[in-house]
Amino acid sequence: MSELASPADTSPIVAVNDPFYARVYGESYTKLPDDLYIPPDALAVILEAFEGPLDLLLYLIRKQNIDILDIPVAEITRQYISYIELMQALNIDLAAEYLLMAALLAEIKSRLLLPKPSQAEDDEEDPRAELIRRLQEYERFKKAAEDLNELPQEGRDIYSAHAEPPIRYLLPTEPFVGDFSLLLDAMHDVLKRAELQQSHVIASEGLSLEQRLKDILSQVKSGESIVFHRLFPAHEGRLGVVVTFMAILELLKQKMIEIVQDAVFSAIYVRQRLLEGEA
Amino acid sequence: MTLQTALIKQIIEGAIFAHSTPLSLDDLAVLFVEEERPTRSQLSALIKEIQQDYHQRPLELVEIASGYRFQVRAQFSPWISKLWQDKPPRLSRAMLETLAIIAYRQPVTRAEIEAIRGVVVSTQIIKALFDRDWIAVVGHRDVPGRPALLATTREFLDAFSLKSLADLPPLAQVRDLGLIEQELALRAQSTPAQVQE
Amino acid sequence: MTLQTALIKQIIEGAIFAHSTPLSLDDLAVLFVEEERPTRSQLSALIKEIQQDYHQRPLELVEIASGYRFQVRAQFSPWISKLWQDKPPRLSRAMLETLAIIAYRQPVTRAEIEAIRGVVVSTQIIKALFDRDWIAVVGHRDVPGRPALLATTREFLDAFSLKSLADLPPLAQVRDLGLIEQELALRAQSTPAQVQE
Repeated sequence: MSELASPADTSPIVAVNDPFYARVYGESYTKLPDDLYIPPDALAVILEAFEGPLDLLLYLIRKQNIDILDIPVAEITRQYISYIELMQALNIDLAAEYLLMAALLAEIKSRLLLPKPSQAEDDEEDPRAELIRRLQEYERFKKAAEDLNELPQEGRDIYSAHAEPPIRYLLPTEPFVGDFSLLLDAMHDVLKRAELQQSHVIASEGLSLEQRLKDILSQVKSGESIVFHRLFPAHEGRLGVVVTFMAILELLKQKMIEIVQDAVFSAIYVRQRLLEGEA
Repeated sequence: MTLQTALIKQIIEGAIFAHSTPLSLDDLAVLFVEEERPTRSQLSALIKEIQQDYHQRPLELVEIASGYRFQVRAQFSPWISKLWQDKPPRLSRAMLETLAIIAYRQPVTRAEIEAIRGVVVSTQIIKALFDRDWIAVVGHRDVPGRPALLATTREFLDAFSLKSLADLPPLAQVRDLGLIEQELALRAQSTPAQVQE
Repeated sequence: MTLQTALIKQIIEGAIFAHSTPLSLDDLAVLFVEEERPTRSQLSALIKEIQQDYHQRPLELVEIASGYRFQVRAQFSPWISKLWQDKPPRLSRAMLETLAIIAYRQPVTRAEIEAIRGVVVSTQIIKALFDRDWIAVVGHRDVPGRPALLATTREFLDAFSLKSLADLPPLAQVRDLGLIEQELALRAQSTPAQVQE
């Protein structure tokens, strides 16, 4: 992200939003005074405040408050080259583009100084035209970049509003057949309750697994879902619980019933398992 | 307090919506310069008002361990969950069991967790729980080896929308650990998870 | 449509709040099974209602390129921004200029960007724009080297609260080059001394 931070942020030399001038310690800075010692680093900062030779040229033109179309090529070239020379004198590593531009300006200047062939004038393009075209084009996007920066930016000017997603439920009727530990855990609780009911236990006899299988099946036959705990008659005590539980496991194994739950922490239901195609 | 109460209320409502994690009363207070700063009781009263304002809406302003956040009411889950078609992988069962034991039995040592689960608790599971900031070492059991005592954190409470450990379903009522796991697994889906084991 | 309109409205409101990125009408439609699915115009109407409902609140439901999102109204930004210690990094001029050229001239190659800016476009800038998902490669120019054609993304529009590229601020007009030359010729005739030293 270092390239995002403007070098001007960390320096007394500030490239003001208005790109046509720079400020040094608050003073408008439009040329390099001979009597002022400027540390090389500071000049590098000035240079970095320009986005390239076109930007520097625009700055020089705008500084003099002249129309791009009226570029006084000779004067601008002189200023431009004096900037470049100073940078070089200070050993600032100039991007090659700056030197290319200096060469181009020198060429334009020399062509403009040549006497014009009076008749062939219409054929030959003004040597400034291409440069003006590029300057104009660059200036458009320079402005567009400023406009873009004015738009409300998410995270800078705009904060989006969010809420935590809802707590998720199980999909209704998603069977957890096969999750035996779930049932085993549930059993613990059932057994605990059965123990609390011990005093009510009467002599239990004739609790057969077969009978219990049939009982459970008949309870769910109608297609009704039966709350898991309801299948355990409290009065039967521990043995009844065990028999019922074994019957449930057996029916699960035979795929005669399934265990479902509509929502977390809601009751567990036992219901008849429909055959394929019946659903 | 020079700001109008109505403005303060709007600011705190906007702030809770804008921030990605819950905001406490203290977090809210620092949004205001000192001379404009509402007191905690003023903030609390405004929060109550906002909670009222959202009474008819599909979201609610809830308080959890680390502060206040807006949350979409659970009854809309069947539709809204479809936004996340590619469900992040579930937390592994082993991880959830371990977490459930720590939550209900804290502080516990790893050996104690292993005794309850009946299997060795893998280092990855413990590490994954630490990585998520769901558990922390809160001390050491004064036995040979001085094993670390593990407990759950505020982040754990936040992740599972609990205000405090007291809000965990009481173990007596909980039919089983499995259900807790189901619950935990479902809630944790909203946080991207990598499956351990 | 068997669901009550009120319920559908609550579901879409909750969904927009719950999702981390904006939701389009199509995104919202798929939350409902086919027989319950509202039409796009029904959804639009409900969104208008929700926008009305939030009239008095510090939030607004806005439409941007990739859909609808809630955002805190801009007038509360001075307070809300205090939630974050670190201000978001300023976009550099180089990055903004590069982005502007891509936005207005898309699709463009890197060489074309460099031609306009008059300097080499650093790899870091291009990478930073990719990292933010603001630009993407949409093809290759059929010239030697087959350079990548860059264009802006929906995320770019979202980040700048734009609905479409048409909402970009208009690009300044350039005076036609033919006219420029004529003008230059005219001026050269009227002020021939200007170019002399």
